Amino acid sequence: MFGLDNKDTRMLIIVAVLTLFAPFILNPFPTGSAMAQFNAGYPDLMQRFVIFGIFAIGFNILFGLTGYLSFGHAAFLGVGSYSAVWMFKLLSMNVVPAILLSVAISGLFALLIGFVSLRRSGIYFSILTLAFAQMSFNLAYSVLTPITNGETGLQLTLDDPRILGVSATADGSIPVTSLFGLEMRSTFEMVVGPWAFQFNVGYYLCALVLLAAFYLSIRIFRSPFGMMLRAVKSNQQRMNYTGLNTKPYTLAAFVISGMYAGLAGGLMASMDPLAGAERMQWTASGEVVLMTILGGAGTLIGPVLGAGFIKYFENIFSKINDTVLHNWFAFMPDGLEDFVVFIVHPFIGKGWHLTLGIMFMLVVVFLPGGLVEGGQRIGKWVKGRKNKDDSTSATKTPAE
Amino acid sequence: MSKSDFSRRGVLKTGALAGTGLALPTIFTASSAAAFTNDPTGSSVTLGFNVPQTGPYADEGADELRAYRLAVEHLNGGGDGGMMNTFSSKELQGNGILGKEVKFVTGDTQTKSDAARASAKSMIEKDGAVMITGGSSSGVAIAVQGLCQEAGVIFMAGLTHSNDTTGKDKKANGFRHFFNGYMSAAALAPVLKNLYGTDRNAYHLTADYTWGWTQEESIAAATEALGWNTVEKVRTPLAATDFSSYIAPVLNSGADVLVLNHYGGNMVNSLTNAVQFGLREKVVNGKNFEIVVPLYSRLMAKGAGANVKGIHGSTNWHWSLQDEGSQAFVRSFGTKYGFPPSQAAHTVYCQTMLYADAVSRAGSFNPCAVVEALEGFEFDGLGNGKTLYRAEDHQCFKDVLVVRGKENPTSEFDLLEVVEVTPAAQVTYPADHPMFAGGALGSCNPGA
Amino acid sequence: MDAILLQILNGLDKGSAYALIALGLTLIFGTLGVVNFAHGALFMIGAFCAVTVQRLLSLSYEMVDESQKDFLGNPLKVKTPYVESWFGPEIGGTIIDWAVPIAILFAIPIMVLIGFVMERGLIKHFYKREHADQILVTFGLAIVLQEVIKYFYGANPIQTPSPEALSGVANVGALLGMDIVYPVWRIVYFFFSVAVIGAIFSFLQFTTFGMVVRAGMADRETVGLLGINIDRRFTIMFGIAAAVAGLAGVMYTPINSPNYHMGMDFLVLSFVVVVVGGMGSLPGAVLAGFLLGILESFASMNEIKSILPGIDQIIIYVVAIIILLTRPRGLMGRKGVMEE
Amino acid sequence: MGILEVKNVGKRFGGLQALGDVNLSVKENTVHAIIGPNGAGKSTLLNCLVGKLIPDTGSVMFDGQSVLGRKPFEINQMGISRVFQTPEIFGDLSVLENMMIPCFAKRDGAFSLNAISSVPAQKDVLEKAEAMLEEMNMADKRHMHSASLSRGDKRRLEIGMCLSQEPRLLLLDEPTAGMARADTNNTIDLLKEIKEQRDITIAIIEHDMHVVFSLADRITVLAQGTPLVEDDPQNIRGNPKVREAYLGESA
Repeated sequence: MFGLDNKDTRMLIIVAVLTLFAPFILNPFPTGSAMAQFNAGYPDLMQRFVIFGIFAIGFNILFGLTGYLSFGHAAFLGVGSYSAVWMFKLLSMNVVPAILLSVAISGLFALLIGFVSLRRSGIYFSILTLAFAQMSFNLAYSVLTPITNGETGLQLTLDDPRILGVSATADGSIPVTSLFGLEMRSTFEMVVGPWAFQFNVGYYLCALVLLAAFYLSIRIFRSPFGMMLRAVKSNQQRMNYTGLNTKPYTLAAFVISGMYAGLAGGLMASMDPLAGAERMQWTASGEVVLMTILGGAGTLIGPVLGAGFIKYFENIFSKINDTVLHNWFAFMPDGLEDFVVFIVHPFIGKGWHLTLGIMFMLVVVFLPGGLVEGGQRIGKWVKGRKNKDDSTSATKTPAE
Repeated sequence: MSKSDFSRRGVLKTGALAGTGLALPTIFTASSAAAFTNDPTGSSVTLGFNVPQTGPYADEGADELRAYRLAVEHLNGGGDGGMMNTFSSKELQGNGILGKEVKFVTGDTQTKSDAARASAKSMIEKDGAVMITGGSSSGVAIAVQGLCQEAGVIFMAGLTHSNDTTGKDKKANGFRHFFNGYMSAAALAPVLKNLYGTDRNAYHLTADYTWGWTQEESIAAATEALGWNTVEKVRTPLAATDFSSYIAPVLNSGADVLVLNHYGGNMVNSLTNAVQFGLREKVVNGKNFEIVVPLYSRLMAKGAGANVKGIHGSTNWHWSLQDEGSQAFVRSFGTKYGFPPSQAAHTVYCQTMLYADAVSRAGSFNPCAVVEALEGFEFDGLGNGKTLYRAEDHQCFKDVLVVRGKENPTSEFDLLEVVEVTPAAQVTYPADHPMFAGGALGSCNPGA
Repeated sequence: MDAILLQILNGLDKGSAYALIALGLTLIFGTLGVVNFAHGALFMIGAFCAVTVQRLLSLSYEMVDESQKDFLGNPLKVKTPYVESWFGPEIGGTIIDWAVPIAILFAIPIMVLIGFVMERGLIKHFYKREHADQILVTFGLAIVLQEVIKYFYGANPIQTPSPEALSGVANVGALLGMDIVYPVWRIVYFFFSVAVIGAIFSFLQFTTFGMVVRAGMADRETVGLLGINIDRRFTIMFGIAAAVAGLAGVMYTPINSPNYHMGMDFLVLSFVVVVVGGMGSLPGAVLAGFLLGILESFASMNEIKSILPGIDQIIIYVVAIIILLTRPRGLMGRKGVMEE
Repeated sequence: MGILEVKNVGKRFGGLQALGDVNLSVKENTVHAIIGPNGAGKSTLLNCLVGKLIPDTGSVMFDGQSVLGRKPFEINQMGISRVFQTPEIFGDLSVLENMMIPCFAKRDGAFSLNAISSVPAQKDVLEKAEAMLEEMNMADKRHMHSASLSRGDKRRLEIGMCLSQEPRLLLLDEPTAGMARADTNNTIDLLKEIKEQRDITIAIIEHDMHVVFSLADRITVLAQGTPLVEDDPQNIRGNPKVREAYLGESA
């Protein structure tokens, strides 16, 4: 289907089902129950899941296929966001031109930086991209404030021109982002018993874009171009002596992944029209590296998983405070309760960085293939057991 | 097709009506149930405390959280009531807000505008918070204030000192209790004049981002009005850790006053470096060289240790104040946590009380009603003397403290001493002052 | 003229910190071939060794003094450090005052131990893995280390002053008949760095151990074939590199109050220094450290900033980009190191 | 006029004259071996032919066109394929994929942004690659990870990859270095087969005299950066100068 083989089609369908039913899947616990803390099915976080998924998918096209480790990809996301917000400020609140512009501008920016950085490889390439991104961040935070609004981040105001729209709505507010009138923030609520599920227009736009981006990345992975990129990673010398020019291949991969980052940035600004300079900081670039590796670099679905994982941590784990902990463990005797809270305390709430760092090290050390490898190992283990019990069990290919 | 932008609490009620079991999908209309975002319909109301828990301001964030917990305890009738007893408005009864128990959720801003907005959004969308408060930097405060305006909830700013928060970036749904760069300058100028005279040459080192610029502008304007000459204004990168290369040129610049428009880690390092270079012992033009840190923070001063001795600056509040409100607050905070509160803790405690009081007076959680109740509200007993929440820009006008690093501290908390309490009248500026020009409050947004 | 000399001096002073950190990083890269993103964290831990020593020395017992009141109006608990009660206030006070230099003695074994544990426990499993994996795992380690420090010491900077005798300023221009004052401790730091760098170089140059390590840096396999256990020596080198980073951190504390993220602040910068100097070149790292220190100092002069706004924000990166594009092996790197 | 004409090529590295004044003419459809002791400049010469090095003096013409100043991939696209001393293949890719890449390079040129169509849809390339694997007797290994092949198989694969580009000149850099005798003989047989069945010119740098004399139509002996002598194999065998300079020490 869609020009994909069966395995890829199955994966695309799985991703489609997961994203389209995310409001259900991410809200497994009834509202108001103690476990509701772990629900992630609210619009902002769901949007972040898919937006960072797109970012990581794009990053993976560069890193996973060619092996070039860019430490400056956040710069493209930032540039995309700034472009989109400027579009909202100057043209209209429609997200389509904003997203198109952000993809185009970050593509150009990536072309420029990639052209220079790709003259080197290995760690030199990493340092070059890092240097460019840090320059962008430092300048955006300070001297470029007229364009970026520096520390605060670029945001909409009541006196923006918006030539195809209105500067302010009738009741004196800043208009909201929309897709031809369909407001991004509109949320449809569905209440089933004690559960409440939220269906947000913005989320579904992001989800559809994610599916398109994911589909495109499958096509790229399975195309001759994708094969060439893997060949670049494998042996550049052989590439050169096989009559293939590696430069345009790596540059094309760099620009494509830069455009993915710009797309993510544009979507982010469309969901929440503010572009902060921190989006471009090297630690933000590091974050997408972490996502990709955590999920499994070079695999199709890994980066999406990694992105979801890290964003879940950032948004859910960081909100668990001691009060919440005490509530959870209230059933225990007092002394034990305090002890358990004391033990768990450093790892949750403000300690979420620590937990993330530990998990990350564990993954790099024990699961170089990331969560996908973990899944495959479990799959194999289960299969092995099954085969023991029942030799006729159907073989299931683990999701790549 | 109907929509509701940020309403969850309202939904719950409908959900309950629909009953358990397999209910029909309830598509919800804004007009029928909720008049505003996150209308608390149950027996409790949720507030969102959004403070930096990771990153360089994590300690200030932690102190803010302590104050928030204390405020919630007091609002719900626990503890000794703290400043609720000294507050001039007597609406709060210790039975929650409007009889609803106060609950709270916390989040991590990471001192990044993006992360702060994400955190605030989750509080609004997921936890049903009806008010967001907190923050320890202006960039974050402005970003979250913008978000709250769009979402239709009230934002009670925490520690934010930039003129822009209630200047060009002011919002109808946002309120600031903390003072700002202009007020620092207005409070400091007369003191500086008394101490150092009118014939001075000032050298500014300024953190190169919006807050630094507005403060530099304010201080330069105020000191130039005294007759001081501004020798040089040098911008320093936010990421700088060693300021020696910026301090070194001061030595031979002919300046006799160094103004450090830095905050947080920048302030600690630039001050430490300045003292290292012997600036405090230096004599220029026959006058003792002086250093001024316009925005002081005790938590940060601790990092600079003995280097703060004798150096002047301004602060929003200090625990050594002897008025009834301050004493009550220090007592309940100190008893609970074992050390005195910081100015960040104080301002967020006040903000929580002010919000709760405004809701009680308005009789509604509706943001527009709260805005109306807060606008032009005059109060006393919260540690800063008589205070006005000005309607035009949602800025509090109150006394500003000029403080000095103490020469002989008696304890690790006793780092600053209050030199002067500059009365509110002296730091008040017209709402259309050029330094605050360029934005509009807009109208209050109840969301939904 | 004075201003320029002062900036050169300042550049050397800044550069000495960069050189020390980059030296350790290069030792690790050159010997083990490992790109260590946790090196900044080692620097930070060194700084917190000083904080810990200061705290240990100031451990106090409390006595209630009825005549004074604390902030709640209760009788003040006066703290007296044990060392003061043991050695008398004068000697005790001096011991506390000299906490940072004393911390050097404390930091060396601690840092070497941390280095050993890190190398044996983690890094050694990554010799054969890709550089990307090394970067990632050490980056994860750096996050963990700084979060642990934050958990125990908080996020705010902690002041650790230099001894009274070594604070203040000295007029270094007096010899030249000029008036150039400079903080004493920074001069101490500079000479300390030079001494450490000198010690490392002579160690590598004049001892058998050093010769083997240098040979190993040049050609690990051959040395291994000679039947020399190079791995054990490399472990020791890792310990030494950690100690160098730690010492740089200890001595840095009076210059800037240490905080938990100071390592990350230096991380990117130290990599730029190493790359500019040439991956794997020790003299290159030192040279580049001083060079970048001086360039940074000049870039922060207002005269230069008025021509190129914001240059001080990006100077380090601009230099890195120019060097990498025109001379990828760095100032003094051997050709071919990591060029493919 | 040979297909490859090297005229007066010199190359200096610092104080070392690696190549003095090399003249070489490789005739079309012959196997031309370049031999010489270590340090004679064989590899330098080869690198000058494929664009890795640019000689200081002289000219290198391939089929009437200069190759100097061109990048390796451009020279390859002109019709020169190179086999390395240690097999250079795409270790992370399967054997079939390895074989497809040169076919794509032949069909689409040095760069093609063929990012949407899928690999299996490229029927022509697939067929060609399969056929070449068949020819190399490697069809049964087509789905193997190429890094796990034996050294001999890697060599076969690399040669197959070069052949699938239908080059006019095949350069072999000590193709049997480090190989066991059996693998060496297999490689010799393979090269003989290639020579007989294809319109191809082969230039081979080799240490192993057994290989050289089994294959070469013409031999150039290089010593200290200059050609000592160029002649037919039987004459080389008997040439005392060559014996002295080269064979003597290896015998």
